[in-house]
Amino acid sequence: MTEKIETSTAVSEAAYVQDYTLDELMVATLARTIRDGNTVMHGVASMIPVMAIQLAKATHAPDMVCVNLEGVDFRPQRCYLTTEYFALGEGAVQWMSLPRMFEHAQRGRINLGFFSGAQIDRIGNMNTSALGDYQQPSVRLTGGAGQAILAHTVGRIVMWLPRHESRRFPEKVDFVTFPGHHPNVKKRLDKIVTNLAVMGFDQETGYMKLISTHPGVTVEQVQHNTGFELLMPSEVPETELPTVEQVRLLREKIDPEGVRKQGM
Amino acid sequence: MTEKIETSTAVSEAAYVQDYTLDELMVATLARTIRDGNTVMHGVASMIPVMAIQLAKATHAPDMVCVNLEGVDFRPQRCYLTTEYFALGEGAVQWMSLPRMFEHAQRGRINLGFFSGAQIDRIGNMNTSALGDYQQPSVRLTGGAGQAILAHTVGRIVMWLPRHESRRFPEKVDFVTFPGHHPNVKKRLDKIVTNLAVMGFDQETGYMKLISTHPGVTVEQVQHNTGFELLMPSEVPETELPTVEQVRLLREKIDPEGVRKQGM
Amino acid sequence: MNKVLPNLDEAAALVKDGDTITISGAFFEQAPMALIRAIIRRGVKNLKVVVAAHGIAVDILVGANSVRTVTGAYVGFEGYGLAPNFRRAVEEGRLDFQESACFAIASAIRAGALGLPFMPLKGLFGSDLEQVRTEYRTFEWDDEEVLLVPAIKPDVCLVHAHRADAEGNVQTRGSSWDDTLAEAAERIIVTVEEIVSAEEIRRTPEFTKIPGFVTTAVVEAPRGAHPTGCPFEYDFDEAHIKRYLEMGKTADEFQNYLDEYVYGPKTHDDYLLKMGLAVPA
Amino acid sequence: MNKVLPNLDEAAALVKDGDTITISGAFFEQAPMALIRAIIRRGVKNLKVVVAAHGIAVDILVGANSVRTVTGAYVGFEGYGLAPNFRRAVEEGRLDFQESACFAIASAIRAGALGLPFMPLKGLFGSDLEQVRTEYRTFEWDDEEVLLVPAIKPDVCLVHAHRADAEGNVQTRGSSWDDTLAEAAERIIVTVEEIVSAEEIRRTPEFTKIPGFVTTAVVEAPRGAHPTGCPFEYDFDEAHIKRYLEMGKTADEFQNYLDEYVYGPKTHDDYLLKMGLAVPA
Repeated sequence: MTEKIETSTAVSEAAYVQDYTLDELMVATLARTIRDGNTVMHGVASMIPVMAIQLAKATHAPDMVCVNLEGVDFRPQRCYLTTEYFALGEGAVQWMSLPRMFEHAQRGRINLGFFSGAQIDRIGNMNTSALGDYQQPSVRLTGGAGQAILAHTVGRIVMWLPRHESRRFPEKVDFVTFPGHHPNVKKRLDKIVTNLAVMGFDQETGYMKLISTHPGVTVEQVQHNTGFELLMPSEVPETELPTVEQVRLLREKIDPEGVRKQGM
Repeated sequence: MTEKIETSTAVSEAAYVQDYTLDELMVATLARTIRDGNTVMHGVASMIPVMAIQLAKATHAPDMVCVNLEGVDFRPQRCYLTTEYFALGEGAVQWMSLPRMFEHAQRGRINLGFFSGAQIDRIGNMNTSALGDYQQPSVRLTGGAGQAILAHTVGRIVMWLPRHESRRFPEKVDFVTFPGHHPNVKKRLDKIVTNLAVMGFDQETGYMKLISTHPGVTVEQVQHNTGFELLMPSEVPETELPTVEQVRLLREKIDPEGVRKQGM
Repeated sequence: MNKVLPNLDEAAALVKDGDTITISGAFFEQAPMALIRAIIRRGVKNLKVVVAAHGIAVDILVGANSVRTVTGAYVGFEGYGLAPNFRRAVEEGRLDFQESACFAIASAIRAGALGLPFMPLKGLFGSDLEQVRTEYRTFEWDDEEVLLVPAIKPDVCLVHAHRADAEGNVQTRGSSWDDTLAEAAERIIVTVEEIVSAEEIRRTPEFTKIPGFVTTAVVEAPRGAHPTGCPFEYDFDEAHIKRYLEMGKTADEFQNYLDEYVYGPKTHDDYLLKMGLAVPA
Repeated sequence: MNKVLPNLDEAAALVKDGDTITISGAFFEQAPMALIRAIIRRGVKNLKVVVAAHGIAVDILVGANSVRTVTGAYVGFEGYGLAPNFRRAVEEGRLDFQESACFAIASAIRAGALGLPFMPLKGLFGSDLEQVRTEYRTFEWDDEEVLLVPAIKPDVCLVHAHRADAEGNVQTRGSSWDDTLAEAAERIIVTVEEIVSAEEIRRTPEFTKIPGFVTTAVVEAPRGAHPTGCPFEYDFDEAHIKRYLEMGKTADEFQNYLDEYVYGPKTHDDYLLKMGLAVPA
């Protein structure tokens, strides 16, 4: 199955909202990376992408289907601080399982996946394993779940990191849990959405490049909070704002309890 | 899971029946190869073993479980000339599927399987593929379904052949669909039940040996209808007769329509 | 995304000459027979049919000269007899039968469904099938010998199922490995007894076998498995199977079968009417 | 064959020092917590725990010094934080964590369930996990590189499920790969919310995940997943999870947790009473 060509955003005429919060901007920006018709997956502990998926489905991507560890095309009743939980299979058209989701990805049927990590470097390697020496870590993190495999099997990869700080964007990650530099992975890496900016990767060098800065954030601020030199286009636009409709859906329908703030 | 030790038949005190038919003797004899607690499978077009399984479950092996392509521990309402059919999954505790049944066997959880063929030779090779030259056969048979694999993965193998004739018992089969000579298979081969006799295999040589002749059948008749020399024990007993209870169950409960006669 | 096609002809048009196809069901159940009749009517040729064990679904395609090769482990009618067109075509050297064992074929299709180049399995050793299937490789892992069977990724998978919604979420009851068959293939064409609402599917996710993102097209075809049965819905038509086998005895007589039951009724509705199976309007 | 054991202590006695174990469920659902508490009470040591992704089920065993190695891909509490005992044990060099990726572990267990010595998969290349998991082998098939992961055949699989009959036919609702986990293992111990009649199981074969011929023992343990949830039956206990994480912050304080919630209540009934969860008599 070939992916649809990315269409110009359906909200270009819509009224943008000014009183959004940063988590809402991140959710809306991630939602826009989803193309209608995509089959999409998310990892564990992925509250922000789970909301972005619901938001995309409710707006510009009604034919998008999410496949997660619990089910296909879920309709959860509320948001949780866990994203591997049966409630995320509520209303699904089919129950899923951990191996089955990976098998669909390995067969090439998952077009887009959302991943995060504690560190990311200039070639897109991510670390979710351990800080410091791997054998004697200063912080033993959770581990990357399926990242090291899905990096090779999911069609397009969007990363989300709620804390854009230079220690989290080092020249080189302490441990490569998610491989960003591997030839098979490079062309899959699409965007990185943080609390400051949207970045991508130069397809020639594989190096991270700035795409847009969030409203009120300067290019210098982004570079200052990044531990390596970002590739800079000649002009850096501002990240598209959330629309009135996006924010309304998030606040009223998808996440009235405001779990998104804890998901950051 | 270790198999239970074969117990002395529970029907030794029971009254045997005299007015049985040959199909009933075959079903009863096959039923007696099933040990209580066994997990048992059968192939396609296996009407006689399917009845033997039901008969064993209703008599000496209540804790036997049959796993077939349709379900686990079925309770069919009637007998069919097909044994891969949803009606053989009726009343099952779980639905099965073709790959899943083979996987259980490969994991070593199927203790006993029933197989048949158009030809069988002295080392237990069976042919269900083609008569004559394989590339230009005089008769293209059905093929052996899963035999070539299950020969290696099912714990114990009982063969059933309703027509004991020398052309069906050649020195060497035209094509080895089911391997009887392979080192992994030899020790799995248990019994062969035909319309004339019960045979087994000598564990040293792998050659077929006579175990018992059916009532009214002489050793000479069996040898005459076998295309190679059978190993002969010094004494050949008569095959145990069906009991009154076995025949009653077959006629009244399991197969009142008499499908067993067409299954031969 | 709406996956519903209005009729079997449009579904059959998704099958091209020379395609590798797999087929749901077994001898007497859940074979997509209405779709297969539509494919034969379109005159599709040179199909490469891959099945573990099947009966009429393969035999009728062979008898209609739609098939170049069959890969399979059992083609027959169980207690009813051998497959007449299949055996005739093999015996006359007109059909290339790539014989294997059920689980080897299922494993090859599983590899296709998993996006892997091969699957390992135990068995086949000592059988002459090992000599015939030269594409299988033996492999040693520590001291254990296994067989590696290369993946099969069919162009098309034909499925008959109980029901689906418009988005192609397909449900079945009973035993089946339609999920694996479907996931291995590039184009998945599903006929169903009934198209139901998405809400109905969401009420019973435990029955969903093929999710919509895998399915290519869905067509409603009540009694679409006839003369095979549909698990827990209707039985196979034993009288018709016997008639098929009788008329299959010679190639000439089988042409009459095709004329009467395949080419004669131009649509599935015509077929149902002819067979006295039409659902009352 | 009757597989029912009268209580969790007899079930826990099937787990031996040094066993390799797998555990059903995930972070906040379907973890066999009542059984795990019984295992801890028995003082079982040196377990080798194999999980894809888990939380409290692994962390509590580590905190109770019952574990020698953990093989896993994610141990944590998602949005609630890191796994306190697990991270402390790794950071202090007391626990051997064999880190991998979910699907690699699931594939190793799948190989065990299939009776195969290994499974192939795509991925891991370019990750430092490839360097750490030296038992994985790369393999070329034609021009395609795959990873071969050796089979894992656990001694024991611990499962919590919705219901079972006395013969050990186990049913669940929702997502799970308990079938694979169970089939890979030698001994399969299942706790269920409710033991039901065989007739009830036969009415709903679509929910049966583990057949009786695979199951070793069944124990009825209502609310046996607490403080995790049971899909579509009851939610996880968020307040208790937070208390667990709070008391897990230091090793000393965690000892108080164990005293209060694991060693204190001598039986599952005592635990339910203490937690205000006892089913009315």
